[in-house]
Amino acid sequence: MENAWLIPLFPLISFLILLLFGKRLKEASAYVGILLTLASLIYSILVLFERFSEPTYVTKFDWLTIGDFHLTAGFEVNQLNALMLFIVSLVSFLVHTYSKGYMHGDERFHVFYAYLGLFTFAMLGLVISPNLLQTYIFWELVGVGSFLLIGFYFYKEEAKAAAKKAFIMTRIGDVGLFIGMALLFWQTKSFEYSDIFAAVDAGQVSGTMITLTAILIFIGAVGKSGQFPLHTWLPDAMEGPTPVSALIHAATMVAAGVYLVASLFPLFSASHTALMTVAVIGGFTAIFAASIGLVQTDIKRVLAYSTVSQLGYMMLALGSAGYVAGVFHLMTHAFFKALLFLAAGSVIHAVHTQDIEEMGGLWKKLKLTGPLFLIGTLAISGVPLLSGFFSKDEILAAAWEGGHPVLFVLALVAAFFTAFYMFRLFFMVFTGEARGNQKHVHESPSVMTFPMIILGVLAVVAGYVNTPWFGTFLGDWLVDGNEALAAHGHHEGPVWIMILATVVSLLGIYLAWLIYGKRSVSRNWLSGSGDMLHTVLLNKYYVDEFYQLTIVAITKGISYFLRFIDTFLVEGIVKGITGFVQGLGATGSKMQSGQVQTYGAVAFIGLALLAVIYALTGGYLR
Amino acid sequence: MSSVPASAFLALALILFCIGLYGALTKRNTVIVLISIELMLNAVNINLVTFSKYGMAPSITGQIFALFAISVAAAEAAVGLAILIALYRTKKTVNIDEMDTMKN
Amino acid sequence: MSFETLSQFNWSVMTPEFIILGVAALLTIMDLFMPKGQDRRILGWIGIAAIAAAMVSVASLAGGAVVSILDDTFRLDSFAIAFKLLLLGGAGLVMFLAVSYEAKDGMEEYRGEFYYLFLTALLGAMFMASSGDLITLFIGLELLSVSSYILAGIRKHNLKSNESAMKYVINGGISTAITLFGMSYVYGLTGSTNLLAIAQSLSGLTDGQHVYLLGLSFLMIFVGLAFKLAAAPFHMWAPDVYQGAPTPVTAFLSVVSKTAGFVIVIRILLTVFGAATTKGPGSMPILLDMQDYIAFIAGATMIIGNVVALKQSNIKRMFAYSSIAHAGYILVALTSLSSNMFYSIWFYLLAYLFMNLGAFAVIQIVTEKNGSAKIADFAGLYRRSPGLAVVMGILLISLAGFPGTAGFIGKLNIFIGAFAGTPHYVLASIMIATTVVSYFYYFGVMTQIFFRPAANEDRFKIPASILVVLIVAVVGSVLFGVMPNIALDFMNNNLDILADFFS
Amino acid sequence: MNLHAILSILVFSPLLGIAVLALMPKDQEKSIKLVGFLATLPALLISLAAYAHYLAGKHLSDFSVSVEWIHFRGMNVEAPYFAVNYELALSGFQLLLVVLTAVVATLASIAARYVKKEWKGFFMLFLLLEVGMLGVFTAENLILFFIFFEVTLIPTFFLIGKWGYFEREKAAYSFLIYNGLGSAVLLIVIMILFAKTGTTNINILKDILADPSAPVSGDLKLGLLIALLVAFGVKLPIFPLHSWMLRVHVQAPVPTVMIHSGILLKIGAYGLIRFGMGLFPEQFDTLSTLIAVLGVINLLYGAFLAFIQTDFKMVLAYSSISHMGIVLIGLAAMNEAGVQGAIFQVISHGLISALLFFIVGVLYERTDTSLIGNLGGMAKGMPVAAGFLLAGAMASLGLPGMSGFVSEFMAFLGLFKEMPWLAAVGTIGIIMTAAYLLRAVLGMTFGKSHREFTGVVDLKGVEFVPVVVLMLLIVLIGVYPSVLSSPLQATLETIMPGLGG
Amino acid sequence: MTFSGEFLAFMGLALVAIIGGVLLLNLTRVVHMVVALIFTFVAIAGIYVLLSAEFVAAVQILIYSGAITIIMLFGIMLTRHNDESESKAGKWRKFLLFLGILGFAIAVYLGIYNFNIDQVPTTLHENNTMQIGQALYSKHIIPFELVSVLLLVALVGSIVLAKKEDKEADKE
Repeated sequence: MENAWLIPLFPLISFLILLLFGKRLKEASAYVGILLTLASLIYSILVLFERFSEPTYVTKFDWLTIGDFHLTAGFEVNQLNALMLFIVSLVSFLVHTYSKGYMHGDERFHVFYAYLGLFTFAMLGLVISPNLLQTYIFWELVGVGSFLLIGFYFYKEEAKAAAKKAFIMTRIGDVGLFIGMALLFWQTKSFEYSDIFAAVDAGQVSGTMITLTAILIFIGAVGKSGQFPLHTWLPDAMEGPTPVSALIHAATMVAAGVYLVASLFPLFSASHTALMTVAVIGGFTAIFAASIGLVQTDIKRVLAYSTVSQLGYMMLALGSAGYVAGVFHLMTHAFFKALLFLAAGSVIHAVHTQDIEEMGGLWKKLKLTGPLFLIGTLAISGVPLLSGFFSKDEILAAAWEGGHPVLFVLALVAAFFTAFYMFRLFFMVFTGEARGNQKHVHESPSVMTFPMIILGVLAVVAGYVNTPWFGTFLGDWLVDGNEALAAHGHHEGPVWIMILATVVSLLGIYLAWLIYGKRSVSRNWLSGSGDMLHTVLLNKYYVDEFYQLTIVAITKGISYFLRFIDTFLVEGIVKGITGFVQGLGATGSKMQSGQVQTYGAVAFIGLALLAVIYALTGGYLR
Repeated sequence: MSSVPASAFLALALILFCIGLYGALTKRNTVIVLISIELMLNAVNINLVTFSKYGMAPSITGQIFALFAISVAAAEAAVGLAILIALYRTKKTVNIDEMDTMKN
Repeated sequence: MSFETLSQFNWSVMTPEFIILGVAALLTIMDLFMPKGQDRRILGWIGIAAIAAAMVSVASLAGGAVVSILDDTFRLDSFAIAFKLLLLGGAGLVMFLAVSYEAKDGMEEYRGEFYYLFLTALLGAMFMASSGDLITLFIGLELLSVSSYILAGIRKHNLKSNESAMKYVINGGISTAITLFGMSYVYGLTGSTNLLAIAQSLSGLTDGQHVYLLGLSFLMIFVGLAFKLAAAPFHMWAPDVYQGAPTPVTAFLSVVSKTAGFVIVIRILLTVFGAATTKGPGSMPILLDMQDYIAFIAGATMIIGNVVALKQSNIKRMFAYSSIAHAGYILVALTSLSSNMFYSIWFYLLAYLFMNLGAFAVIQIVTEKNGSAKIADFAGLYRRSPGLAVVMGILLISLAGFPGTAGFIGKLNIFIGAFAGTPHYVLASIMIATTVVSYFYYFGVMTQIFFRPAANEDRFKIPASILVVLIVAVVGSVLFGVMPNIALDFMNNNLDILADFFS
Repeated sequence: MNLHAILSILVFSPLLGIAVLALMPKDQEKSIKLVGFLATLPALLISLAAYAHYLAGKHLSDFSVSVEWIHFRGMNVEAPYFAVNYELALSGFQLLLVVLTAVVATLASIAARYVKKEWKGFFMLFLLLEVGMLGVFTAENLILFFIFFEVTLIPTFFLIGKWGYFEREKAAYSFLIYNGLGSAVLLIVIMILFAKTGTTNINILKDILADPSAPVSGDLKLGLLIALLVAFGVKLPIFPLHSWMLRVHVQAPVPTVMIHSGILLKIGAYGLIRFGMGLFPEQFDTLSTLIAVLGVINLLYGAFLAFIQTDFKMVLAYSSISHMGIVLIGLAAMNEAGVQGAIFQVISHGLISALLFFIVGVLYERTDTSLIGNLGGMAKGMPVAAGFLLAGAMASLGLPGMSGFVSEFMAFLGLFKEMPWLAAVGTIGIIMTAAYLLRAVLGMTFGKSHREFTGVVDLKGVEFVPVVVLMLLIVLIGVYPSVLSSPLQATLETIMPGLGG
Repeated sequence: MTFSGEFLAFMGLALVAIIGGVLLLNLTRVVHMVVALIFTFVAIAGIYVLLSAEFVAAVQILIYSGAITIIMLFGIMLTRHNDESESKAGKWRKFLLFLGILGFAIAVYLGIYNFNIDQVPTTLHENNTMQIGQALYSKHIIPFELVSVLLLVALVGSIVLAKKEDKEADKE
């Protein structure tokens, strides 16, 4: 574990190599990337196993000295970090592998791999950071990785806009995190997690300050994890290549927000308000995004809204004090959502479109992708025995136990929606008649299917690390040795919750089958019930438009107003002054008429003036 | 002692000085302007001579000063007139307000 | 007074004046007897030699005790020596310009006069520096003035030259009258023309009426003498006269004549009004009481000079306003009345001598080549003659008061005085603000020289005598900018003006 | 070895180049450019050697030099002379700025390959400018500082006015008059101090002014500080004294603008820190709220205006205003974090803006435009240049791992301690910075290309040197900020006690 | 103040001087103006006599009423100008100038109207010329010599400037 810092280093090396020599390596770049991430993966597995038996390892060195404060850098391997290291390096490795097939033939192949390396480095760095500052640093770097990869097809206007949007919107969140971090620093005099928790425990920080900083930090998480109201960038981010969506916008980076809240859980749990905020935002986002997902027709966008919704779920879990639930769902979600994206990528690779209206009947043609996609769909829908079932159940239990009946109901409804739209997607894509041009449809090469298979397996089995039946191994391990977290460990919910959840998801699946599978219910059933609602959903509640009209417009307005000030007021004053001086000069010049008597007159009048002033003010006259 | 107070002489000098000044700054003919300046210097001389008799410490110095002033005034008048003649040769005018070829 | 009485004086201290006077007389006679067609430049060179000799002899007098001849009608003190050096140096450089000045417009016949009139003017200026008697000072002033009137108009077939001289005479006459009017009251209140005697008798002045009259005469003398400084309100003649006069004469007026003006102003104001009390012995001197008026005039002078200069298109007119502005700067030093006033004024005039005369040397070359004196004529000078352009650049930078040049050190000196003791924030602010305004027109010339394309590519031929001026000017501007102590130490070590000015 | 002469050699070494250039025929373009480049090397090497000297654990005071120079006539018997000595010295802060200057100057001399005419004059002025800059940062007394300060003015005026773009003369005049006014105000301050205390040595002055019995009253000190704020505010620039700088940044030629935005603007910050804060700590404290507000205004004003510019140079110009706001924010915090952040920002922005302006220069050279709209999609034709541009923008918007972040972080951290609300308002600037930089940079590099970039060559050959060197330095500082912070500790320790913090 | 002969003489002379000055301002023909001024100059000479300055009075008559007036008349004749002299100067300038002069005169007058010093008997009138001569040739020898230079300069200058060139003469 003392060498865990090597894990992020491998992808960094990959990035540097590809940056310098990528052009010459061409598609051989893939091997550099794959091998080095494999090294990371192996090492993280080792670290993970080591961590089962050994205590948390922390090391640090002085990074920057500010007067008496020594800001440090270093790394830490605790349970959460080790788990995240594993998840990230695994998904990254799989995506690296997958991309070799998916990106084949792209002229900027090596650039893509370089970016992947950069992102993986940053993400791994993020998860082993022992302090808030370092977290923030890598937090921003993953943002850049994401930005670069979203904008990979830079010549597309949409990609450009999406990349810009992603960066700026997450930056808004980051500023919240930044403020929270800075305030917290002056309260606790440290960025170290351990010091912060100790200070919070010792009551050195006032309650309001805890709430304030926690909420500010949560704003950062909101931005990164695409929570309402900063969610709009995430669906747009689908402009990036699909493997990227799988890696960044499903499995790892977007989960960083959840990870941040999780790793600062002791801080959050010290403030009821903060937790409540997290839960409410999470719950709302879950159902809000799910409802949008109901009507989208772009395969990746559906998955994107699903991601937003699922992240909301995780937040809901954390906010309901379900620490384990949140982390657990983070893990299972990483697997099945990555699977879904890769499968979707495989579909797109096959049919060269992302519009599900142009797909259909692909089950027979994509013999491997189809079942894998189905596994993913079942897992996310919370069908029993798959990983999603267990983690979702854990969340529902946490919400119920946490005493948030409203949130519990929200979660249930969201689960229903999820099941519905995911199966809507599945049926639209794989069953029924082929609607688009599907002449050249073929299964993806094995380099692409191999990662999917692994993820498929994980999507099925990952849930068994923490089940009510075979033991809550994960939950126990995560909170092991940490009293603050122990209180928020595994929630043993009532059995009816599990049954209710199962019923709800099955209902959703059934409804989807009725409409899109069997087609016994008109597709317009929903839209028919209210054109308005449909339009609203289709337009994602007009949030983007709202932002355009308010924030963007206001910013532009301020800018133009300031430009007015700049050109007229600032420059105007300057012009006024120079004009005055010039005018004075011109007047003086005009006085110089060439009339010698004027000159004499001016001189004498000057003298007379002085004399009169002197006579009046001199004070020597009796 | 004397029936005429010093201030009367000084006032006379002041009046003549002002007349000279007004003439110098308003008259159009340059010769008159030069003469007006002479009048101003004359006014000064009255002052000097007055002070040499009625001053704080009467002395002959005032008269000497006046003599010097007279000689200087004569020199100045001569040079001024010479310049005027030179100017007249090129411009054919002695009107002072027509001397305005140089201005901004 | 018998010969014995006369011979008891140490006449040798007048050697510099005798040299100038003698050579002036010699030149007059030589001019008279030289064949008509012969080149009279030799007279100019003789004049230069005389000035050099006079300078040496003045310098050799430095460090001695105060020598007074005939009741201070001639007075050699450190102040006189210091400023005579400036006058001689300035006049010497002007003579170099004059030697190469192309005679035309009716002055072809009078080159001889051209040279020795400079010498008589210089003689007048030297007496202004070296006398403690109102009459002598006045005669010196008039000798300088009358010589200058003639010099300004010596291109007698040139209308501008005539006009220039005419305007100079008229304004000069009025200023003389005003100054004399003021002096007459001073005489009246003291019965003496000896400055120290005047100071003595005024040092116990209590009568408010007399103080009032003295204050008025202060204003009259100051405004009258402002004519020589080209300071407001008596500045308006300067642009016209500078423009019309032959360039060496303009240079003479802007440097030597101005220096002489400051000399006489300092001499009279400080001795007479610095001693005259307002309310009996020991009370505030009139000079301090009138400080605000000097400040006002200084401020107005700086503002007018710099602001109006912005609008000029003729280089000589622009330099006229520039010289008005510089007079204003020096008046700031006078206003401050601090104990380093003599030094700051002296140093500033020294710096001004180099930079302004150098600039006029360039102007003379360029205007003679082009036949006009528009600023636009400098366009492309950098292409036509890089050396000349760089020289002009350095001199302009010095005039603008940038570091590395004597102009900057001069300004620093003035500032120290202005801020020490009772600080003159407003006046110093005006000075510095108008200095910034001056960047506009100085750099406007630079813009022409360096940025604008040349109308033609004709090269310049720089006569040897002007080359001397240029070299001296640049070396002086830079040397005293980098190593000002050469001059300051000379002042400090040899000429303790403060100690012997009032004795 | 006697090290006391080193600083003088360092500062005046470019003069050697001027001398050599003066002897060269003016049409030998290649060799003139080579000599111009070589002439910047001695200063670079010496400054790096000085840094190494520091790293070796030796004292920077080894370099101090003090020689009697000017004796102005004093005012009275007790103080017969107002002495101004020729004094140069290096502290950690100064050392960093000197290194920065030497580096940027060398790189700018490479960028001078784009100069099209009168190379000889260009390089002579350029080297003179370098003398001025090096002198400004090493001068130990105010008069000497002022002299070097003004020495930078004149070459810059010519460099802009003669070699700039279309409206060069106007820009040069703007530069001259604004900076002239600024330096005029500065001169007043210096002379008042000089006249009151009889010295201009910064360290002695600091002691004198700290003494309550000094002949300088509190009100006067406050006035002087405000004057200093104006004087250096022009240079920095602080809103509303900024408009000259926009013109200069748009019109000046590439090497000049690299120097200008990289170093000359920093003189303002240097002055504020060294003199404003160093000499008048109490008054600075009184004004800290004002300064913080000014900083935030600068930050936001620049950012919002940069958001709507169509010319990338204008974006960068406003961005400079915005970034200098961060310097003010850091200073206003008056604590170690803030001040250190401000100093970091000074250096970091020096590197970043030099980099960005160089790239813009390269683009302009190839495409004759710097309008964002005209350059759209340029990444297609010049991927490497686009990449560096993007990286530069990232550094500028404060991406961690690059120098911009460290400085921004510390400055804000500092202010959050003292004035959290103001700091919170200021953080809007962080968002806006991202917004305007991405808008501009993506507008240029990404998207559909509006023109054929076929004939356009990417970065090549020697052009890589400035870009790569600057980028490496930016990353080095971002990753290992101790390269800057450790030399600064001593400086901060001397400033901080005065702040009572 | 008593109406002594001296007083009457002063009043008369002063009146003549001032009238001469006023006429100078108000006459239209240039020659008349000069003639008017001769009265003033002569009257001033009279004033000098009243002030025990006989030598100065004599010089005044010689130089002013004689030399200067004559060369001025010569000047007028030489320049053959049109006799009418009417200033076109702006009304404003005249008005301001008048105000200025008025202000100045009042200011000065306030200083002199009761200028009275305890008068001591002087001996100026005794051997006035000799006193002047002695003073000139002893104490004021230096300015005296200097004036000679000044007059020489004026002489040379006047000749230089006013001399008609041969070439010019040929042309005319």
